[in-house]
Amino acid sequence: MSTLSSVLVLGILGLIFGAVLAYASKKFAVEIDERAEKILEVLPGANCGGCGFPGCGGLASAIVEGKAQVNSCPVGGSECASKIGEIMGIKAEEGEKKVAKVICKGNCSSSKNKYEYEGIHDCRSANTLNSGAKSCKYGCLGLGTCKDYCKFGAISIVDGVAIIDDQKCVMCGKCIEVCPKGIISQKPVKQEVVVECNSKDFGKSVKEKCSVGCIGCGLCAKACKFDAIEFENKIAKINYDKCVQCMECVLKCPTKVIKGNLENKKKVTIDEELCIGCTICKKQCKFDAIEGELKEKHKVDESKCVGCHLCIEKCPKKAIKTI
Amino acid sequence: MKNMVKLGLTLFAICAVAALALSLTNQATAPVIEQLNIQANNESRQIVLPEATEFKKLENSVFEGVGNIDKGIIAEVYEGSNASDIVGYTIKTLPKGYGGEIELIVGISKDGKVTGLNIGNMTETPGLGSKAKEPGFKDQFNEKPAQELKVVKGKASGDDQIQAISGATITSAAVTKGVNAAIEVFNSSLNK
Amino acid sequence: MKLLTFKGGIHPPYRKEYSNQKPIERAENPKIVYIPLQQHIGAPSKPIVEVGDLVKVGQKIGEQQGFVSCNVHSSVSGKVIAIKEHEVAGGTGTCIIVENDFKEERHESVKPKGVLADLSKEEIVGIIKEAGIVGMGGATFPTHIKLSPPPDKKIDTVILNGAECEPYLTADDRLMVENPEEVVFGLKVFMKALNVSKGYIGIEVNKPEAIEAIKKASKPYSDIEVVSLEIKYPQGAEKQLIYACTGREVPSGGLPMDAGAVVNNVGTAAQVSKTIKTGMPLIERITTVTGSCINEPKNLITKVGTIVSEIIDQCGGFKENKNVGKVIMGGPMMGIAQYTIDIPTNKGTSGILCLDESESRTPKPQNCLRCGKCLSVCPAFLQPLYISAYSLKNDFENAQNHRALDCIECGSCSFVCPASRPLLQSIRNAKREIIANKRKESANK
Amino acid sequence: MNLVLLFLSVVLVNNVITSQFLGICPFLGVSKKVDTAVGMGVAVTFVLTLASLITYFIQKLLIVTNVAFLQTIAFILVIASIVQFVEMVIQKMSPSLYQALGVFLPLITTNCAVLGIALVNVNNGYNLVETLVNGFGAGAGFTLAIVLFAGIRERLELADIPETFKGFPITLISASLMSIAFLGFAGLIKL
Amino acid sequence: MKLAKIFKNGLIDENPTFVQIIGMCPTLAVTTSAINGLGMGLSTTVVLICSNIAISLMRKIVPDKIRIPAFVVVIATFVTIVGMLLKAYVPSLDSALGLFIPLIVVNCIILARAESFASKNGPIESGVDGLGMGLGFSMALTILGAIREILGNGSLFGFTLFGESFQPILLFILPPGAFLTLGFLLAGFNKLRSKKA
Amino acid sequence: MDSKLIVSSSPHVRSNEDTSYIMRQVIIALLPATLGALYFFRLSALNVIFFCVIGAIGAEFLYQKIAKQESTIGDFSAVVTGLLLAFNVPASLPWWMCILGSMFAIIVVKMLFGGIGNNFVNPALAARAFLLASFPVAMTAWTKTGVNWVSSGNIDAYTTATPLSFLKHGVQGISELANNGMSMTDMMIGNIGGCIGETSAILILIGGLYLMYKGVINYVIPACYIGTVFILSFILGGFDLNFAIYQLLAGGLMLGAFFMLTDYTTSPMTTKGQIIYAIVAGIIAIVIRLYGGYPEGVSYSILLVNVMTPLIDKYVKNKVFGEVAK
Ligand SMILES: Cc1cc2nc3c(=O)[nH]c(=O)nc-3n(C[C@H](O)[C@H](O)[C@H](O)COP(=O)(O)O)c2cc1C
Ligand SMILES: Cc1cc2nc3c(=O)[nH]c(=O)nc-3n(C[C@H](O)[C@H](O)[C@H](O)COP(=O)(O)O)c2cc1C
Ligand SMILES: Cc1cc2nc3c(=O)[nH]c(=O)nc-3n(C[C@H](O)[C@H](O)[C@H](O)COP(=O)(O)O)c2cc1C
Ligand SMILES: Cc1cc2nc3c(=O)[nH]c(=O)nc-3n(C[C@H](O)[C@H](O)[C@H](O)CO)c2cc1C
Ligand code: SF4
Ligand code: SF4
Ligand code: SF4
Ligand code: SF4
Ligand code: FES
Repeated sequence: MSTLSSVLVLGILGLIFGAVLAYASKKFAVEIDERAEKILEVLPGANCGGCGFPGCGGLASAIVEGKAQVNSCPVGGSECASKIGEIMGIKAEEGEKKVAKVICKGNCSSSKNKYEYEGIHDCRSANTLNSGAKSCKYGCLGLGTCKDYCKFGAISIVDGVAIIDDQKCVMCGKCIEVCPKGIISQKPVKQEVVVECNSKDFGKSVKEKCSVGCIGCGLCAKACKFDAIEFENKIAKINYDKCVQCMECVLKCPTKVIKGNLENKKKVTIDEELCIGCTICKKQCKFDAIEGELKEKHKVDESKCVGCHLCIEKCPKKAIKTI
Repeated sequence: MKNMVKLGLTLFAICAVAALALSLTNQATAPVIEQLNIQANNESRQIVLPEATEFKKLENSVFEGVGNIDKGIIAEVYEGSNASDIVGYTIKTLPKGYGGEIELIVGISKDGKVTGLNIGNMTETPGLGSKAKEPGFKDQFNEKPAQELKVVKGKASGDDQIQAISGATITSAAVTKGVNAAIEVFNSSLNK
Repeated sequence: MKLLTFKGGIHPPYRKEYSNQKPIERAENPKIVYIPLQQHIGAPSKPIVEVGDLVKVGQKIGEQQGFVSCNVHSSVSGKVIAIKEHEVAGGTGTCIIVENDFKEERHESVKPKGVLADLSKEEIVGIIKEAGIVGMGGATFPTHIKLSPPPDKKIDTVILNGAECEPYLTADDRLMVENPEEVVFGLKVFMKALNVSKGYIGIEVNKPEAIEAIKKASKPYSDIEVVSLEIKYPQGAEKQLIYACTGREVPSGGLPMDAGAVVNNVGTAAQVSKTIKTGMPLIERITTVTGSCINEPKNLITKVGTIVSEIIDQCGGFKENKNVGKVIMGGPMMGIAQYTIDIPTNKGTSGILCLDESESRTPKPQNCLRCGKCLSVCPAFLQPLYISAYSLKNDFENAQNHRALDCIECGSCSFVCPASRPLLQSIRNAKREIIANKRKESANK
Repeated sequence: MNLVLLFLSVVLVNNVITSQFLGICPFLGVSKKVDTAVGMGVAVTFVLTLASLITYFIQKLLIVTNVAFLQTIAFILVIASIVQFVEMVIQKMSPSLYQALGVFLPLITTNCAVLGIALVNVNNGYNLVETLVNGFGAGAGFTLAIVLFAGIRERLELADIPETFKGFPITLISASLMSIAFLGFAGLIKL
Repeated sequence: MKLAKIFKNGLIDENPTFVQIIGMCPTLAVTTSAINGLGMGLSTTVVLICSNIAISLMRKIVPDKIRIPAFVVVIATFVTIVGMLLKAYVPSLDSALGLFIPLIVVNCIILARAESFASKNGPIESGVDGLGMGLGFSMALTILGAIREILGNGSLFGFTLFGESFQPILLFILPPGAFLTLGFLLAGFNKLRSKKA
Repeated sequence: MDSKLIVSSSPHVRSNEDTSYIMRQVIIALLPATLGALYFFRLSALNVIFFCVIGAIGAEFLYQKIAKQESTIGDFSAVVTGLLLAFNVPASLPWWMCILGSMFAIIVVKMLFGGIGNNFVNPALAARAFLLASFPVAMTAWTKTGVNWVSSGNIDAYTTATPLSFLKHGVQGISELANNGMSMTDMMIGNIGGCIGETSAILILIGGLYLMYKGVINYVIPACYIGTVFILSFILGGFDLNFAIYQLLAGGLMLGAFFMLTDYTTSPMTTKGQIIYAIVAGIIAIVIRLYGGYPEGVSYSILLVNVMTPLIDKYVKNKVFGEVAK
């Protein structure tokens, strides 16, 4: 008896509510952003509120509206986050990855302070006081406003200058926006050779203020065989599209303001076994360091090779190696 | 429309299966639970009135409107007998303690002595009010004559005194009040 | 008489005794002057002389560009030897550098402008504009703009600000004691220019001589009232002064003219008076040179463009036994600390304050106690601790919600905070960012 | 039983959060901002009252048909459906109300407070009016607790909390201190 | 292999209490002693396993619109069964856990697992997931219960640990103690994880 | 001029009243009551005060050592907390409970939230509530005044009741008070049972007035709190003036009003907010006293309004200068 009535009671309740919900879902259907629905599907649906939003639906629409990160759900974990990321169309970076770069290397020892600053650790604030304590008014103040804004922990302050970790930077651009000195710019990750100075002063006054500043002497531009260096506002500027990172400029710069790891500047040799004498490399080399005629094995003149490695990339047979 | 019926039926089916499963379990467990309850109740009565072997529930009229006790404090009264001899009564009272009602069963023998006290469900503070359940406090009531008892802090000296649990005067007073209510019922309507 | 004042405020140590009994002296005529092209709020002026030109005293050498801007005049006669960047108060800026030939030749434009009664409103404003007069209370806002309110604003009150609530400074005090007639005349000029019938001169009661002198000088005029003010910083802030004198509150985000008032510094008034009477534009001002490091504190008339170190030398230089920690242009509450004394004075240099090292250091900030002292002293009735806390977290939106923009930057909160919180500095940061964001937003629209 | 006392008791003394431990998940989750907390509180109060009302009748039905053991399942089914239904209705009828309240509704289905209070009503044998008062009071108590707590958490935003304690640990410790304060109401009303 | 990972996921990596921080009500309410925590944890585990399997089996049949009510019904069924069994065979635990037995229905963990795992995976995985999560939950509850019992009552699993003179810190078995202990446990967990990272 | 000049944002001068100055004032203000406590409770008071203060300082010191932070014990706020905690416990409290309580106050309530100024409830009171909930027996064993020179193991022999346990019964409690030999003068000067520092209304008042004179606290909070309690107990006590006065003198009301409700960190910022805060606290205090589970409601009333403070601060703001009334 009780079995029957229990089946009946609960069954009828189920029937009623099933029907009512079906009816309601039609009658009261509301358009929502398709992506929100999709995200909602991916979310665990526990409606636990752990994310701080009112339920999974709340989080889904917050993500669509850009008010929440894709990884906001503590329950779903990283898997869930990556799926949401897909829905939101945060695709893998297109083209070459770029990162932010601080173009100043005037640290505590190379660029002295003109006064002793007392106050809050905020470059923007310090900048309003006679453009900050650093004697060069174009240089990094090193109080780390950029660091405070970087959500990815990519920035650290070393010896009074901000340094950005290429690996961690996702090029969100926040630091560029907040630096009062405007000395953070973009560069391709692979680009190692960078002029690390922002001073628009004349060479003489740069020299007075900083031992590692760009004094506008032009030696680098002369050294560059690829026309990649131009002068703008009295500082050397490398055109990253043209630069092949041969680091000739790095060698020439009298104040060593151009960054580049000279250890990578290794000369090359050609593996005779592999060389087919196609002359491609010879045509590439701007320094006349490769000798040889068509169909003959080519040779590198070590004294002329500067280690730009342009030929390595171009050789169809991969016959060129660094020493 | 079709959708509605379909959804309704699906939910119906699920519910039906669920209900079936439940009622089956219920049929299996209900008697056990019932048995357990009866046994537990009987046992607790037995504890407070050890001489009795059988218990009979008395009408509510035996305690309703009796003496000057708070309304609702008495829950039920059983008469305990040993082979047709009435040996005493167990009275369930619900005084209000620190955290809410305290369930008490008081046994009083025919000759007007408290024979035992059993404390059932209560929500007194663990480690404090809950010490009422411990023999140190509870057993003070045994063998007390059926007359109004008083709670005192520090050593109990008189026959009608109960020593409070230190730090839980409210609980102690509540329990004593429950016992007093039972005594009142006993004196004014049972012991005639 | 009950002293008028505002609500809130602080009592910093005044230290006026260093210089308030020192009569005004004229500083030595400088050999070279560095005249900055920007000595005012607004756009810098444009040089209208060239290197090698000979200029005379009072000759216009920089012309105003844009609406909020101001003319600049030479303070000496001599040759322009360079026009280039030089350190100035607050950074670097273009200066016209003139070598003094000590001939003191006056430029032909410098001549009396006539009798006040004959001058029309427009003429007065024109004269002031031509003479490059800016507010000499410190903010250096071009005075002619203040005197030309838009027609829909009814101005009925002019207030002269003789509060000089900044500690140390005594320039206005001395001016009022020694030249009260000029001040009162200047007020009459303002009243005429704005066509108002009520003028106040507000003076803190720690300057009894000044009150006495001004009262005497203004006796003939029934439409001028001398108001004795309680000694409290920032009594001289214009919104607070207007409240003290008239009981009106300048609406939040509004200007004094929204309360029907215009406030000018007494120094500005004296300068206007001098310009009308002699035609001399603003080329010199009274500067208080003071502080624990100065051998002989003085009130000096300094020519615009004089190098600060020379002025300090004329005051006996720094005391030998003191280690100079800070050199401040202005007073200790609002003034701006400089990193060098190789900078020229300008139209707003009301004081040069030299503090020794121990006075210069501010204690290390500790946690805010939430003691509420900053709230109770804030003359704008803000909650500085919250604005500052949000600002330090770079949450400028919340800083704005706590009405950062209503801060008048008086620094009372920072002064009083027992935990030495960097309140004002962070609030300034918030204000700047909020305004920048607003600009960005309106640009995007 | 005095209804006012019942109400005060469930709001202050036996507060769902600080003493009964019902509805802790949303209490911890949705208390970052006062505004959201208020929304959540009002929504919970609404659902609690509604659910108390409906489950009262469901319970009667179960008793009549002699299937009291279906209590839990019937209650939760009804609550889940009703909440979902109300949500849909609000979303359609009043988008602004939905923004303010409706978005919280799905969260409430799986909130212990609703089922818990419905069960408490039945266990304590409350009559219809008492059921309503208890349901509404529990909601009010929830609102009180979550709003106060949100205020505290907003304040914590400005505090520099040690790294290890940031997030949930300090939230829980704050909740602990708050419930220590609520101990003050203990024993205030004895029902 | 995969099953082991699912299991470990529930037990440690995404431990419902320490990482996901859900199912807080029973976590805080019943952990006044280790045995209560363990009992609650195991009851929940049973329900979790059963409902995960059941839901996984019917995941293809149930239409979306009534998914939640349907899941809830399934869960409630198992909860009620567990409740009845406890009442019949372990009455002492039943009275200690009280109201919180039926409340397993609304324990967020169960619905969360139903929605995010069982409704997308096969019955075996779902069962293992239920087991992992359930044991993770039980572990957390037992630890919490043990700490509170030791500090607040001077005992563990009912055995008195210290001598007569020990004064337990009662607060730990009161509501504030629940929050406090969990707060410190989570902080400890944070510390461990940050050390590992 | 060889060294570099200092540049900072204005203002360039600071008042010399720093945190430690303020805390020292509070300690000075607590001195009369401390001496009173030593007189009334002799060595046991010394014992408790010593361990609470040492416990508080030590906890702060150790925490900061472990967390590798700069030490802030120089600001004396830990001393204030320790002293106030000592004032809030019975003289017979064992030493280790004193230490445990002050550790709870400093570490859990204060340091975990970021140290001074960041806690949202009063550390000393939270610790008292913690102790009361944890060790209710020890925390409600009131020693008679002036009897035991040495803290004795047998507490029972010396325990007494506090005036509040009589006043709990309403107006008729007054006669019971008299029967137990507690006159109004006794209560005024502190010759009664109770927590160490709360017994003497007069000595607390002296300290409170000193703080007001020094500008450390202002009158708003104490006046509203005491006023509310007075008026409510007058009304609820059936318009009995004596009863209302007893309520003011009894328990920790004065201590709470002047020293604990006024704690900067946990009270609202604006005057309007402070008025609301103090009145609500007064209501809660008297409700707990007359109807609650405890004889004393002051500490919980303060804790409860502490919890409300963030909301008060959020919604009760000053009208900004020049703001147009809406
Ligand atoms: C957290 C807490 C729980 C308490 N629990 C109880 C309790 O369960 N029973 C009780 O009688 N007193 C309890 N008390 C203590 C009472 O509030 C009261 O202080 C005690 O009954 C002593 O009263 P007395 O001063 O008249 O001796 C508790 C106190 C606290 C702080
Ligand atoms: C905090 C503060 C304090 C001020 N103190 C004075 C003062 O003491 N004397 C003064 O003339 N101006 C003072 N000012 C400037 C006045 O607000 C106002 O700008 C000036 O009186 C306008 O006159 P002016 O344009 O002629 O300088 C102060 C401003 C602020 C913000
Ligand atoms: C953009 C701008 C416009 C102003 N316009 C007027 C004006 O029309 N009338 C006026 O009396 N003051 C005007 N002022 C001046 C201010 O009211 C104030 O006197 C000046 O900023 C200096 O104030 P302070 O010395 O108190 O800082 C203006 C200021 C600014 C920045
Ligand atoms: C007027 C005043 C009252 C204080 N009251 C207390 C108090 O009641 N309890 C406490 O722990 N600290 C008190 N302190 C000390 C200090 O403010 C307290 O430790 C902070 O709450 C720590 O953040 C007080 C300080 C002042 C200035
Ligand atoms: S890069 Fe810019 S923001 Fe970063 S530290 Fe340097 S000056 Fe500051
Ligand atoms: S703020 Fe953004 S762009 Fe700048 S370093 Fe960090 S990640 Fe890169
Ligand atoms: S004065 Fe300083 S310590 Fe006091 S509230 Fe303001 S910021 Fe905080
Ligand atoms: S907030 Fe601004 S206006 Fe208020 S006291 Fe501070 S500096 Fe002055
Ligand atoms: S378990 Fe999540 S709300 Fe109760």
